[in-house]
Amino acid sequence: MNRIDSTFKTLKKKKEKALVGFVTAGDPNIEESLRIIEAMIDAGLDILELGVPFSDPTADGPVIQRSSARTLKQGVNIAVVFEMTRKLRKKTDIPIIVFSYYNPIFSYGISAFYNDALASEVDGMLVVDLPPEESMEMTSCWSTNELSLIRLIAPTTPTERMARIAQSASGFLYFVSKTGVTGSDGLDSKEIDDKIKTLHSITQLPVCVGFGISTAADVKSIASFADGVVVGSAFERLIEINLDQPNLPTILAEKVHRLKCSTKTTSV
Amino acid sequence: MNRIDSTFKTLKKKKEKALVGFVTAGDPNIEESLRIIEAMIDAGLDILELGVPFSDPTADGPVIQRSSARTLKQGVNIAVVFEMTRKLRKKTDIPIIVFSYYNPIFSYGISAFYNDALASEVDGMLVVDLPPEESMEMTSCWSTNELSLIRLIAPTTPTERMARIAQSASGFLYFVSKTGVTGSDGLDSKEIDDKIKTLHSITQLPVCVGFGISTAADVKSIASFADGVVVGSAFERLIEINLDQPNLPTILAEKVHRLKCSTKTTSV
Amino acid sequence: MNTFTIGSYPDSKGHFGPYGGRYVAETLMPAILELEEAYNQIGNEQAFQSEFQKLLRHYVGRPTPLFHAKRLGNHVKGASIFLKREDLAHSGAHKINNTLGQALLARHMGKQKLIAETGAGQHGVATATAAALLGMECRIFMGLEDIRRQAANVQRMKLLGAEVMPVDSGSGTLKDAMNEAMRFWVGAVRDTFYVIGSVAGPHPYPLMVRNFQKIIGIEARRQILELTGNLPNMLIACVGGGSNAMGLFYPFMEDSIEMVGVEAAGKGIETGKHAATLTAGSLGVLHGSKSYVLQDANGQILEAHSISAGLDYPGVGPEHALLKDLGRVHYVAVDDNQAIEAFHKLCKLEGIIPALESAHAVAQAMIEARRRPATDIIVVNLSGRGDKDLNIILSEENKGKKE
Amino acid sequence: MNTFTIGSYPDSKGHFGPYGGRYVAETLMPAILELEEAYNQIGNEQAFQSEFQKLLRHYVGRPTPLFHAKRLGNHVKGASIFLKREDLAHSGAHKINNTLGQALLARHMGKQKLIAETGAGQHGVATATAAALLGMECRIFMGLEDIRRQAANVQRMKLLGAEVMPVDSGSGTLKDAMNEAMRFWVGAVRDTFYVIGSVAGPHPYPLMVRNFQKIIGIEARRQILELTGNLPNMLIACVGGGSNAMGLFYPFMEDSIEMVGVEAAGKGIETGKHAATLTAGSLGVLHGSKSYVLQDANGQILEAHSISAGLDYPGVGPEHALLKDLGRVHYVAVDDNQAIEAFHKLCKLEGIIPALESAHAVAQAMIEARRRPATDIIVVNLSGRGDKDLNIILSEENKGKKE
Ligand SMILES: Cc1ncc(COP(=O)(O)O)c(C=O)c1O
Ligand SMILES: Cc1ncc(COP(=O)(O)O)c(C=O)c1O
Repeated sequence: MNRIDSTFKTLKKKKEKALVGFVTAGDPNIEESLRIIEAMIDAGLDILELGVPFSDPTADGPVIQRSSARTLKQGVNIAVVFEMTRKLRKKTDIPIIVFSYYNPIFSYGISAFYNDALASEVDGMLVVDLPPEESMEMTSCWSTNELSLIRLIAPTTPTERMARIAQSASGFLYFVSKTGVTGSDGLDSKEIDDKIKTLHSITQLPVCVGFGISTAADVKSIASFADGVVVGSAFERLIEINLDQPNLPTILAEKVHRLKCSTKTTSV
Repeated sequence: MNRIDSTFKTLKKKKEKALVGFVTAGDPNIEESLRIIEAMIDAGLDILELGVPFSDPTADGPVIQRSSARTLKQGVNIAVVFEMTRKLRKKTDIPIIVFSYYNPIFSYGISAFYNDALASEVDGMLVVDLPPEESMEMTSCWSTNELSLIRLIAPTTPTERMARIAQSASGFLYFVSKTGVTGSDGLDSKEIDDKIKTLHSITQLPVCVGFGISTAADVKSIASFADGVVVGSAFERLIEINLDQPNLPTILAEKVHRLKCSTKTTSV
Repeated sequence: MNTFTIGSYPDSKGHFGPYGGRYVAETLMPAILELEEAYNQIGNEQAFQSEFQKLLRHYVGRPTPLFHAKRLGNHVKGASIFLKREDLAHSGAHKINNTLGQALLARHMGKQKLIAETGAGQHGVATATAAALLGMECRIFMGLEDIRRQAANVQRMKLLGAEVMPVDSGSGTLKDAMNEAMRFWVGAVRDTFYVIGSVAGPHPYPLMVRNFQKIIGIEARRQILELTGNLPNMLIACVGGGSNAMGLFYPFMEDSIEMVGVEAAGKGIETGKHAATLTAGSLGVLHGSKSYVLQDANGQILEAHSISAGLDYPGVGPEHALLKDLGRVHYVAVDDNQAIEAFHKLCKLEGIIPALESAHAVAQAMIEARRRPATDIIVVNLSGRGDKDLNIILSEENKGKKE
Repeated sequence: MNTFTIGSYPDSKGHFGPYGGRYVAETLMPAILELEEAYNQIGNEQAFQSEFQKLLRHYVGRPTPLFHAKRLGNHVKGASIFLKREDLAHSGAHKINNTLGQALLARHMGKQKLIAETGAGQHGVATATAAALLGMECRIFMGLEDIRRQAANVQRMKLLGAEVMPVDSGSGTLKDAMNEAMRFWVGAVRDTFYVIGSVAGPHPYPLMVRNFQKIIGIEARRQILELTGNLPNMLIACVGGGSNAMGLFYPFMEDSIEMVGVEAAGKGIETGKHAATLTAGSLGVLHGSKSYVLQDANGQILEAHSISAGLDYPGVGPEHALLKDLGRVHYVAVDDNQAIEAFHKLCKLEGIIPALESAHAVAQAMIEARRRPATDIIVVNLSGRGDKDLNIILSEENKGKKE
């Protein structure tokens, strides 16, 4: 069983929901980024989503746009990200999902990417602008199912389409909490709850909810019905406003700790 | 016999050509203008051409444009010009020709203008933008031939048209020395001579030449074949550059004197 | 309503009843007579007409559309408004119809040099355009104040290869530019053709320019019949010198329909700061013809005032003077504010940015349409596009903000 | 020369061979699928087509003329050059053909809000125009740098009632504006229609925009046959995203004639400061479709460089990528200086001030015409007018003077 599946199984036993944390790889620089990620994992992060920066992040809000720009200046690219995951793998066993736009992957070369991802012990992929209609090109060389392809479901996705997407997904489903880019605010948990119910009726896959989740209260409310919550911009915002702080890892770890506590549904 | 005809007759006897002097009425102000004109007459001017200022003097060069603008500011209009001629008449018997664009005359009222011109002892009219084709409207109320209508002949006027124009003219013919506005320079006396010969073959009227005549040498050369020379911008330029001089009348008189000398063809 | 028998005016000397004629210095008379002869002869030749019509079609983009401005009509809850889209003509206004005609004629007469006066620069651009197309030399006279206000059009003329001659006499606006063009012409008349920009100037210009512009009305008449099966109830056009208005009106002259010419009331007729020559002027002679002019008690020409540089002229074509006297055309005046409002309305309701000149016609159209049933048809001449007026609108907005 | 069977591309998923497709976030997928369905259904209905064609005729001023630029042809002593005069289309470029089509479709789909990206502002103005005409709400995304460079078009959009949304991310140019428009759309997709300005973006945009623009080629084909009795030997159009080129080329696809797409070589391909995506780019995915893009070794999109804001884009429509591979269209690049020279030539020789984008096509036409006999015919798409570029030309002149 791969790391993602076993993580969800374990959490289920512990009556906890998954805290999925997104950071842009190499922000603010590669060493510090590794330290931050390790601290986050130590603080209880369940799944790591590691963002490959892209010059034109059309699905992202200003916070992640800026973190992408910062890391591009640091020379971060897919090779660097794989190097980071190899380093992280020496210290942790949590699932690592690489998040990217399609063009950097396409440019890297599709089979090279697949082989190097496996070699770097990456567990899953999320390609934000690669809908199922176009993903065959990428996955056709995926000779095993060691790499999960995390699929997005949007609030605008019709039920029938949800089902089709779920069929080709693995690992978990990522439900986008709202129409908008990453980091937008305003959550409607009632509406999300309804969608998650629909999704649970359609698929066995765990369903995580992301986009615009930033506070412990958000996490708590989502965790009450979803299998996991994804937090991204909130972490990146913390990095951004504390760029010059020596204790960035601690700051992020504290945040993870607080959010993680809210995923323990037994405490509701 | 009117003053214009007798002037030319007298000059002919004296073997002189007419010096016709143009000034804008009321330049630089009405009193000084009268003094200037009187001094010019005393210095030998044969015929006075008195300009009514117009807001849009399309046939005039910059010098007379500026003198028009100056006198308009002084409130000079046709009534003022007639007042001036009445005053001048008390002191001189030389022919006075009022020069105007048509609109001020038209605005004054055509018969009023005719009556007042006669009453003010004006001898002739020159309306620069009123060709023979349109002048019936103005002259139809001219019940006597006391007022001469001075006609222009241009270098572009074909011979046949010259003849037609000459037929409806009186006083003298005004031959425009060149295509261009008043005050342009560059005279071609050979060409002018030819035209004057043609005109003399067509009409009994004296022929004066104007436009761009400013020096004694110009006058001398033109006077050798024409019946008179018209000097305008040269006088106005003198007024303009000496606006603040107390002895403006003297300055103008000296110029008149010099030019008048050159009209005495016997001296050639 | 009077109808009017076309073809009877002007007479052979260029008189439209008591108006028109030729009031120019003798130096120009031969040139004007030569022009008249050439125009009467060449202008009616099949070869000339077919060359002219070809350029109108393939170069200018004629026929320009007649567009039913439904949202504007709905907005005033009144008559149907159709816009004759001269704004789509090459170089941005109706002016090009005339300049191509005159430039072609000049070439046929063997004159290779063109001069023209311009205010807003629209006629200057159109003349420079014709000159470039026909490979002729071109000089445009323009007041210093207008050069300042209309920088984009100055640049366009220069790009088209014309020499822009700054005129600093008078107030540095259109009237002064025309004065200076006439002065230059007097000196260069032998090889130079003066392209006058409206139905003004000495005969044969008012006749000739009207005839070059009447394509507007010929097309509009055919188009409205095609689109609606009916003739319009009313025609509306702005009147500066009056060429776009004559162009639209003339082919409808014998139809029993109302016509409205819209002058610029500037800051208001009562303020004296306007350009409403027919509405508030009097009989006079300016720039070669007799017509209404703005003048003082001594026959001195007054400066005109309008936010629209193309209407900012103290004279008007003699044919309009006659049409006013005959009651055939009704002349009204629309002020700066009304024009600006109509400008914005047309932008927002129809997606068309009109020239400020044309906005005067649109303003009047809104007034007229409001009074009439939806079954009535009003055809408005949208004489030009507003790109040239963007700076003026901007500075009006800034003024508005400051106040 | 390959000929090409039209109708076979794109496939049902929007693939032009290996290019095209739909690479967008899931939030947008349903909207794009809905759009495809609506376009396939409504777009082919008689009622929609007749409404669209009516607007093209009576509002846009179509057909635009096909003008024989004789002096330009004579100047290079070569082939006959005909210009397809999209510069005369309402709002100043071919862009309006497409925005009216999309805005009409949006209205049929019940969406009352339009958004669009713009670089030079031409597509923004065209979208704002369509929105005003149809009474729709409109937001235009535009980079801060472009807002600064293209002040007049910003003002035009505002006058037309659109809200201009300044984009300060990235280099503040077209690519960033498109990024931001997509971001906004993700958030507003339920009631908002994204009007993409070229044959780029996810399926069905490349197909739909080409179909809205193909009127250019349909007219040109009929016109050149009317005028000369022959088909042209060659078609030339500039290629930014590629919509004016596709519009011209498509209806000639099965004719055995040469086609040339002209990209912007900016300061020169070798300097890296260019926008020659097909000439010097590589396969990639940008803004929703797979095509050639300018990118670095890591798949990061590079900034494009061209004096012409409308060509200043690091992507290109997927159909062009296919046509390049097939050898059906030949793609070349023309640099800033060549474009400026062609701009001036067209001004001075034909009295037409072209858009700088179009000047690239004219530059190539001069090169091609020079090599060919006078009996050959070249049709050039004059995609827009140059009024928007006057400031750029001016500052180039000033630079020239300083150097
Ligand atoms: C667009 C436009 N409309 C109207 C006019 C006024 O001229 P006319 O009354 O001769 O049509 C002008 C003059 O520049 C103009 O540019
Ligand atoms: C006049 C003009 N031509 C060409 C273009 C380039 O776009 P496309 O390649 O889609 O025609 C633009 C884009 O703004 C434009 O404004």
